[in-house]
Amino acid sequence: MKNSAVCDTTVDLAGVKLKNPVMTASGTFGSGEEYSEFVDLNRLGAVVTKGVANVPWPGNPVPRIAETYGGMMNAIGLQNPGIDVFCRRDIPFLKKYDTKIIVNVCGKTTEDYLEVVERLADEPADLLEINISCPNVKEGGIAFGQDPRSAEHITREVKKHAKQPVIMKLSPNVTSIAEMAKAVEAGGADVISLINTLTGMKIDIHRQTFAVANKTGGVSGPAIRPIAVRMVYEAANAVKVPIIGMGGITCAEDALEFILAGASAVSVGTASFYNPMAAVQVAEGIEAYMRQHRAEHIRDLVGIVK
Amino acid sequence: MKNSAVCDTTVDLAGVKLKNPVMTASGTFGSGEEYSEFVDLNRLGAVVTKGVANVPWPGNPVPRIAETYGGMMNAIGLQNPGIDVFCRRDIPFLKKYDTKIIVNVCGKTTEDYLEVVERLADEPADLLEINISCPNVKEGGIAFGQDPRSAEHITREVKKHAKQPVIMKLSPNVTSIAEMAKAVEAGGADVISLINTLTGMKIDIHRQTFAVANKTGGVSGPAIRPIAVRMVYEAANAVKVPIIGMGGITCAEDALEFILAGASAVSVGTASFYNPMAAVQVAEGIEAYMRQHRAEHIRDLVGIVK
Amino acid sequence: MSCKRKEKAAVVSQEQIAENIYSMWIQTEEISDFAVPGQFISMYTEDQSKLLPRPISLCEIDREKKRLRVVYRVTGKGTGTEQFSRLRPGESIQILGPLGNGFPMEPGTGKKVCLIGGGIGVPPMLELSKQLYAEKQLVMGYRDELFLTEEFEKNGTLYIATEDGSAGTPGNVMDAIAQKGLSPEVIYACGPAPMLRAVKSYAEEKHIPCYVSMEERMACGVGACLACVCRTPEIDAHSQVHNKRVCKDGPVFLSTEVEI
Amino acid sequence: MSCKRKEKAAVVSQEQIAENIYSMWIQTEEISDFAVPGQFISMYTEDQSKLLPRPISLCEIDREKKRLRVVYRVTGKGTGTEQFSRLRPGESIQILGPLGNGFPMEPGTGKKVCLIGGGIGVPPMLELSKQLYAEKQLVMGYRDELFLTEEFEKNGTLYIATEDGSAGTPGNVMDAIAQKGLSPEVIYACGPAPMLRAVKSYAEEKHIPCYVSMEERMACGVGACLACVCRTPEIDAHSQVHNKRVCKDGPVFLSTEVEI
Ligand SMILES: Cc1cc2nc3c(=O)[nH]c(=O)nc-3n(C[C@H](O)[C@H](O)[C@H](O)COP(=O)(O)OP(=O)(O)OC[C@H]3O[C@@H](n4cnc5c(N)ncnc54)[C@H](O)[C@@H]3O)c2cc1C
Ligand SMILES: Cc1cc2nc3c(=O)[nH]c(=O)nc-3n(C[C@H](O)[C@H](O)[C@H](O)COP(=O)(O)OP(=O)(O)OC[C@H]3O[C@@H](n4cnc5c(N)ncnc54)[C@H](O)[C@@H]3O)c2cc1C
Ligand SMILES: Cc1cc2nc3c(=O)[nH]c(=O)nc-3n(C[C@H](O)[C@H](O)[C@H](O)COP(=O)(O)O)c2cc1C
Ligand SMILES: Cc1cc2nc3c(=O)[nH]c(=O)nc-3n(C[C@H](O)[C@H](O)[C@H](O)COP(=O)(O)O)c2cc1C
Ligand code: FES
Ligand code: FES
Repeated sequence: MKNSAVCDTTVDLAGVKLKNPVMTASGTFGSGEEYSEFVDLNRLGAVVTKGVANVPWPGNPVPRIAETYGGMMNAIGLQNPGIDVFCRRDIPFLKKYDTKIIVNVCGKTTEDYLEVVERLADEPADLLEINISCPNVKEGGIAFGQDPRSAEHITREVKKHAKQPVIMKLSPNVTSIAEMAKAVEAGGADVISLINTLTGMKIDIHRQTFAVANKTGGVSGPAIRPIAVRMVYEAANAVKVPIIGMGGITCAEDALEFILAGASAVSVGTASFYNPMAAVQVAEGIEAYMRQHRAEHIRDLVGIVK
Repeated sequence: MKNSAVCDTTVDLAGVKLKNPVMTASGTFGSGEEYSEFVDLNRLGAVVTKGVANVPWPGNPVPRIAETYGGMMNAIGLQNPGIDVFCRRDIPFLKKYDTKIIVNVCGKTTEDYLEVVERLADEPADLLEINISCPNVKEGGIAFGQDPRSAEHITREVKKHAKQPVIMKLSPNVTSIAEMAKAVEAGGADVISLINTLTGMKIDIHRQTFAVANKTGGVSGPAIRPIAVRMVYEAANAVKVPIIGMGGITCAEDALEFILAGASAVSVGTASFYNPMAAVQVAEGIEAYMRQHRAEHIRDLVGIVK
Repeated sequence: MSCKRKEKAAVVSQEQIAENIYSMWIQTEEISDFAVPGQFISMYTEDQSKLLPRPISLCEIDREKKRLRVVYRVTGKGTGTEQFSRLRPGESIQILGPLGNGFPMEPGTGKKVCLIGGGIGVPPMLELSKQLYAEKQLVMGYRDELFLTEEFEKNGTLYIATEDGSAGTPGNVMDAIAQKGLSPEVIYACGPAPMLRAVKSYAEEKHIPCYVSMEERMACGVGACLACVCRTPEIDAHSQVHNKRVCKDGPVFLSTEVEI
Repeated sequence: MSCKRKEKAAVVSQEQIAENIYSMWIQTEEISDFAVPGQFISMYTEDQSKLLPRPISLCEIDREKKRLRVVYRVTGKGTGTEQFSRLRPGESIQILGPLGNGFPMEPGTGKKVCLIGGGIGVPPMLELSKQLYAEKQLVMGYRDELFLTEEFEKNGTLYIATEDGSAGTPGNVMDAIAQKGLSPEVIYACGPAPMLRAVKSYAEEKHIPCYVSMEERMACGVGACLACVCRTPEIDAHSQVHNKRVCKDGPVFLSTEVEI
């Protein structure tokens, strides 16, 4: 009896209906293809692609990553093939699956972002995620994500040009995440996702140098989870738009922390690297929890811990 | 030969000479007494006491702590016996040892801080560490530590009244640590210490409630080390005053990351809880590294990774 | 220097004695030399993601062989206690101890005493029942499955309460005390907060000295971090507020000293 | 669905074969069915603080018994490789594989080929030397202590170089090639960057096809994260920039395709 109830895991994000609240975090799942050898992409609520810019970006020099205690640090620097090849190759690949497509967009200037957004207008992307929080590029990215006014402004611009609903992805490297969430909501964001990585540094004391060539990198993985949960809670209590929570999710229990704190959906990032099945397992585990706690609809769990 | 060179581990912090750069992080070592059963306090550069206020503080309700991945979360809420009992009991205890005494000071208002600082003027405390970064109390604490102007102002006030040199302890929960470091330097800080804990949250999904009664708590331990190293690096490159680095130090290798990044001294916090000998081992390991790398003086290592 | 220390102890035996309840004997270097009933040890996992200790009471102390027995509950999947339960003889475990004050023996010596244990509060009463020289009534409360009852029977008169009524008095320890008409002169108790609350109010009503062993989350286990406090009606001399530290000032308190 | 998978493999044997160099045979379920020389596996520690894989090349592939051999260096104290070296037969290890492209066999088949290995780049040449049907000159460079030389001797003519001059040609693999007057038609090489750089320029000067196995830090091991790129002189079709992924497009590249 305990496990027999029907339960509805569907999530509505700005009118886009996901079969379940679990997606992949941008940059950790390529464009789905590499992991499709391990995971049935049809079982995911959505695939979020690696950030794509108007033109190809070479990214940062190597070493681009380092292991940290209970996590990792990356400074990939948003290497990407540019929007043209992306539309020609990666979107058609994802279209073969019964999952939503969320395209993560990066840029150096507002114009860069707008160019990508416009280019995507006639593509079968379901949602756009605007990355204003990448700590690993000199210009753009985080510069927009650490100042409420810039964040509001770019959101407004993107909204003017976007045909799809817009997710704004926030940086945790701020004094007040609530303020940032309010700013992008004021700018018209349909959905907010957080957190991107926390800026960190690792030093190789034997070689007396930085562990990644970029000096700093973004810390991700289970080590940062408590900070991410706190920020999702604060953001969810500051705005009305739905929140996609992420940061260190490795299993359903972790994901449920975010959901109970106020996230309508979740992303699995770093965990895929050591467990390619992680995202699918999270989706299954959430459903099991719903049955156990007799939650008919996933939204009955969202934000219930106050 | 490799290990025979003499090496000088002494550190000068605003005129106070520590025998080595290793101290205990405030709040993780009581007032030294409890751990004196395990550790020879004479082998530490300094003991930093638990935060003390003008009057006794009861702290927060329990549960006050939770385990997090690779770290912990605490919301002790600065329980302390007040400055009177502290001066009568804890300072005399520490005076028995050949180590420097750093008194960590907390308060709700500027006046609270000043009262404690003045009360300490004639006590044999070597340095004062002003905690403007505790995330676990409603008033005071972090409110001063998240706004550069408030931070500069309270630093200036404390400096006016303090007889001992003043360490300002910064919060990592800010957009720009460099800006905060510059603010307290402008206010007259003699030394800067960082990082205090990162605000986090943990949710007990089975009981559907917060894991600590205060809802949020401060995350510490090895999980946060890369963030701490990055902040120490940024602060060290923004100001001229010496920096005490901390956040997740468990062994000499960890401490050396901070020193190479620019810290003149380091504090061991959470690690003492599972390895009471941690601080002493860090001091020993730093000396071994100095011999191995033929560093005559510890300052030859400070900030050499640029 | 005191008797507390951190040691790597070898596992001598590991046995499951009830559903989710395990009994482990460990070989210490010196910790057992100083340990007394009611004290506990901090047990550490080998899992590098779990850094905090699991405080576990001493169930038996074998000074001669320098061994300690702990009886503990596995609280769930992926927990530290689950990891302990997988340890096999010959493997080792990091422990810190002996910690806390332990039960004061003097008040009960030669008297008619009740030792009351509930659930996972049962184990610490075993070593106390062995060491305390007194007329001992051992009142042990279980949900359903019994454990350690054979050992208790050797050390006093055993009264059992089970919530499901499968053995002894149906109900809790207070029901057993009432049903059996026990009238102790001194009480020692360990168990969940609701049980301790009931025992405390019974004892205070009857003006019986009552020692309770308290539980709270711990980080340091030695009194330094102030994580594990319990409320006290009076201002405490050490803290200067209405708080005592379970790990250092306790875990055993006179019932009138603490709020439960 | 492809042949890559994550498995828990049982350790069959573990042996130290030189200072800090270990050889381990593991029993796979299916990974060995698909593995080819020059591919690698991601090996995971049980240490919950270390989440990234350690990519390790396949040294031998035993399809019949479904076993793989890895030969790896312990790089320091407290490292993941040190943890691997403590695994004992019967224990298990999480692995992901087979990963990467492997050495192309066709170009060398029936030709006079040099297999060049340096340091910890020696092991992957062993399975290649076993499977490649060709006139094989095996040039292996060591700092001082030799390993795997007996195995190599069975699969071709072995030339040794040692930096300390204790065996074979004093110096590096290029010194051995010069001293022995080797003149291969095709080269396969694995080793540290300076060696690969020398081999690459030698091969390009002589217009010999040369396959090099590259190394870079990895997170995913499957081409998704873009951590492990190497520079390419031409724009790469997949990345659209001058980068190829070592884990997916490599680790083996034609020397002219990559900058070293
Ligand atoms: C003084 C004292 C004596 C104890 N004696 C025993 C005993 O003899 N046998 C026994 O089975 N249990 C005993 N407990 C309870 C035992 O400490 C917890 O059940 C255990 O810590 C849970 O750890 P876990 O790995 O199963 O759970 P996890 O959920 O993995 O624990 C996470 C963290 O929370 C802490 N924690 C969780 N539950 C508790 C709790 N109830 N009390 C204190 N900390 C907790 C853990 O120590 C750990 O730091 C005692 C507790 C105290 C304070
Ligand atoms: C395709 C490939 C094949 C390899 N084959 C072998 C082999 O057969 N035998 C062998 O001994 N070594 C091999 N290596 C190198 C091996 O991966 C590293 O020595 C090992 O990862 C170091 O891990 P650690 O636990 O010792 O060090 P740690 O310092 O604990 O490693 C920390 C992190 O850095 C990474 N890392 C450190 N050094 C390297 C490195 N040189 N290359 C890539 N990642 C590194 C680790 O994988 C880990 O994620 C290979 C590397 C690659 C890329
Ligand atoms: C290797 C790597 C690459 C990433 N690339 C991007 C990116 O292109 N765009 C983006 O918005 N976030 C990127 N991120 C951030 C993740 O999407 C995610 O926000 C973050 O890693 C926290 O989640 P996790 O702890 O589950 O990984 C990247 C993260 C990693 C580890
Ligand atoms: C239980 C606990 C109590 C703390 N109390 C204080 C305090 O009273 N004053 C203060 O400035 N910092 C306090 N801190 C912060 C530490 O001093 C230190 O800045 C932080 O824990 C990071 O270092 P760590 O990771 O080594 O623990 C406390 C930390 C912990 C874990
Ligand atoms: S656990 Fe630290 S004071 Fe009790
Ligand atoms: S390791 Fe992720 S792309 Fe190669």
